[in-house]
Amino acid sequence: MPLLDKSTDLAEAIGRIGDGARIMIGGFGVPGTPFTLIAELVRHGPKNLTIIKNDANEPGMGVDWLLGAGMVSRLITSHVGLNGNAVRMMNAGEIEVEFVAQGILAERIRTAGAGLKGFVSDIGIGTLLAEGKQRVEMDGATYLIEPALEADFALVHAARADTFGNLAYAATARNFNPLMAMAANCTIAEAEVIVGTGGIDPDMVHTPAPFVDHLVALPEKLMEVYGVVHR
Amino acid sequence: MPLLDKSTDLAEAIGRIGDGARIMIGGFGVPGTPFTLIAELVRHGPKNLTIIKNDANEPGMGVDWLLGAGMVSRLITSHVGLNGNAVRMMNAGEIEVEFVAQGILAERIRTAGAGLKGFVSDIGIGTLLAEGKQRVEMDGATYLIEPALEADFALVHAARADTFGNLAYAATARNFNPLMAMAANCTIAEAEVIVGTGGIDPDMVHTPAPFVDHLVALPEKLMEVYGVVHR
Amino acid sequence: MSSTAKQRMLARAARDITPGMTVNLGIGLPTQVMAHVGADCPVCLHSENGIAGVGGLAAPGHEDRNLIDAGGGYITCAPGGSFFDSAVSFALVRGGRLDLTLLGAFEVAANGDLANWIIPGKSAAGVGGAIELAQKARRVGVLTSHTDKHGNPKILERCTLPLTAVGCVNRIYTDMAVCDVQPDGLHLVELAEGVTLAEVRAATGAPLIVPAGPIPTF
Amino acid sequence: MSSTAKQRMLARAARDITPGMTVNLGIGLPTQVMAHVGADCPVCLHSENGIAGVGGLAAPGHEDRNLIDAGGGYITCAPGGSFFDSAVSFALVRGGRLDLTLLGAFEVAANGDLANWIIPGKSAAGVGGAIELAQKARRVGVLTSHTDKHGNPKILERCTLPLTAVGCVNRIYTDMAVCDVQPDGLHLVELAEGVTLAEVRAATGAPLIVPAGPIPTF
Repeated sequence: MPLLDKSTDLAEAIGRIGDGARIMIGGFGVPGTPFTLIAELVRHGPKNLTIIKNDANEPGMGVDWLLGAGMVSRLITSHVGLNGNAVRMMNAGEIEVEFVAQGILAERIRTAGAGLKGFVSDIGIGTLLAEGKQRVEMDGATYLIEPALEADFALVHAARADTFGNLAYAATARNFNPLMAMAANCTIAEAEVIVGTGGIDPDMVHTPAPFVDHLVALPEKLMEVYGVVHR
Repeated sequence: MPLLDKSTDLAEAIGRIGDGARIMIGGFGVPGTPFTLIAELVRHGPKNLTIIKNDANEPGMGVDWLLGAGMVSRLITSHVGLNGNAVRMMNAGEIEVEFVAQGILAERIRTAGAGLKGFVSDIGIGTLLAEGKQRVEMDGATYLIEPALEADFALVHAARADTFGNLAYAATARNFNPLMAMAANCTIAEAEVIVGTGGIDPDMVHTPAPFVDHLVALPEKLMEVYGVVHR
Repeated sequence: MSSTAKQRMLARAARDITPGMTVNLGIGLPTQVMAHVGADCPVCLHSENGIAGVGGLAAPGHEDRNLIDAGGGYITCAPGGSFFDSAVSFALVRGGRLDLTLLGAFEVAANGDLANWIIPGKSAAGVGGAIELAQKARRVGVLTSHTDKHGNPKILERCTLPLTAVGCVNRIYTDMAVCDVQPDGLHLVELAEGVTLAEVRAATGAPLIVPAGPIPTF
Repeated sequence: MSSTAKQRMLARAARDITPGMTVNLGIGLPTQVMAHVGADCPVCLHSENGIAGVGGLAAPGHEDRNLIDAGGGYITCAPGGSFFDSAVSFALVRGGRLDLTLLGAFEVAANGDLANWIIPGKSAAGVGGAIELAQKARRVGVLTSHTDKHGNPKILERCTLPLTAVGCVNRIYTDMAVCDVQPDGLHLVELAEGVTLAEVRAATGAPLIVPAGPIPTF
């Protein structure tokens, strides 16, 4: 039985993202950040976006392009310490920022991907980060309820894909990508290499294709921003 | 920096399991069931065990050996339909059986492995399986709280391991194994092939070694029970 | 159910499996639907023990001891298939990535309730993955003989057996008819060739809403 | 803190990293501890962005664009290392598989409370993974200068800043001393060479419980 070819054009894939969309973006620092999809999103230009990403990249990179274009109204993230622009916009009230502990952010995304409503955890109890959260008693102790974090779109970066949309990531570029691919209503993946079905060992697929909707091939020569950052 | 060699002897690995232990056992049907570890557990002979496994295997196989030896007092499982012995013992009150929907069983195990207390789900609402479960309101609707399912030991079967305990599974023999490996206090893995560190591509590890405590090599010629079942 | 009626039912259900779908077929009758899907139709077959992209049944003598479906049958993996653990497998189901599941039934009700896992008093061997498939697939079809072996209706106003899931069923395929669950009740959509409306009404334990014009056949 | 005192502190912390441990080293001082662990000591270094088995820093010119640690430094993967997603990475932390983490501190208290992520009034850039490391590692060590740059104690009876985690710290390594958090208070365990008990007492903002006999030095 053949499987669907999900390859598509960059502009067509990103063109379906409208104003007010909630968008998850993979990556932890540079590795795994889908810079090409983000650049096209800037070109396309929807406004009032909610961006869910581990970090805000660094100035002049990735999420910073969206911030600079005034497209972001809300950022849900674990930290923005490497991007002074994000800190400045947050302090100036130009964007609203929700900080979530990194592993809780990952787990809230995964929870949405798993079709669950939330999870119960003791992380942050006794600290500021527990304030305002719903509580529940289990086995005589108090825990926090962390709600699933859903999105309209996930933009992810893969090292390798097959045409059906099976994805494999390289090294620490995996990070939030597989979780976000599961969590969004529509997952758009960019891949450095796209092979035919059968070109990826089924035991070595990191994101199974049913989680992926659209697949965009990257040019052989990647944008410079994907490279090693020299500080 | 070198990494610990976790290879050990079968009897030594299983010998640490005592009476009353809660034991997770990987496998869905035959694939992924650690028959060699189970056989040694029967030889070792602890009593009053709680077994957590997707199914009860079939008569004359795996979990059925433990049932036959009178070692099991409680079974937490998604179904036992292929093992008439388990059904008979359940109906006769010789073992207590807790049925959990298959995906909820997987998720409760994973939740323990993720160091969380529980998760919130709508699965089973309006059915018998919701009865007696703790409830919680979120966003104006009622959900069930499913508690994490922990264990003292996990017995898992891998196709391939390195000496540090990184595991890779074959095809549908993966099933509950990686979840259980994360969820137990002590994880004992049997592997068909054990290679030196560096022998498994770090992108292709299914269970990272920090989750594995002890590693047992299987003989080149596996017991017949691992083979294709001819019905 | 005659062999012809059964094949007709299987073929009819197969026509609702459309290109690009990810589909889970329950054990028994539903599994047999696959043989009726066109060989060139791109469909991803999921089995809840951890595969997307089932190729088909393994040829005798060519079984892989590590590769089964949730029913325990030896299968193959199609090019483009993938393996994953049980948590990911049910994440796919609950997370809305399963477009369609076809399931068997003890009873199915006009309100979409499904009972297919336990008959109290007889042995209960556990629910397996049925609850999540029934409750969370984007579309749920039931494949069943229209009546049980005693000739009693399996389609009822309300189920009498413990439910697998509430209001989950979209469409029912039987040897006599295709029916859709709608907010206003059970709609007769198609009749099996050679079966009359009166026969279906007599064999159904719930009122049927019938189309105004001629009823299509399958 | 003199370079000698700093190296002595790093070496002392490294001696508590024992064979077989899985360890996460926070950004800054803690990362530098690794250089003091014996090259033949089997230790698995975890970084929360998704690697267990960090080999070391990548040689200049040999960086892999896809391989960094959580601090953004280019690293290598040791033979036997593995990569995984962020959910698995924190499962490892919260699930009890992280034997030790060494973290920096703004303030640390005699009751084990740790404050290392936010100074109100200054910018708050987010907590990253610190909360889960501090709360869930089986053992938490803090590496810090004994006093801040103004000479004020960083070890206090109670933290004044918002906490990262409550009662999480087991041991504190400074340029002057090693202290353990115990139910009855803060125990002085060792003195840095050339540092007197009186000096440590003066530089510490909490009462110190001192061993009866001679105090070991490091």
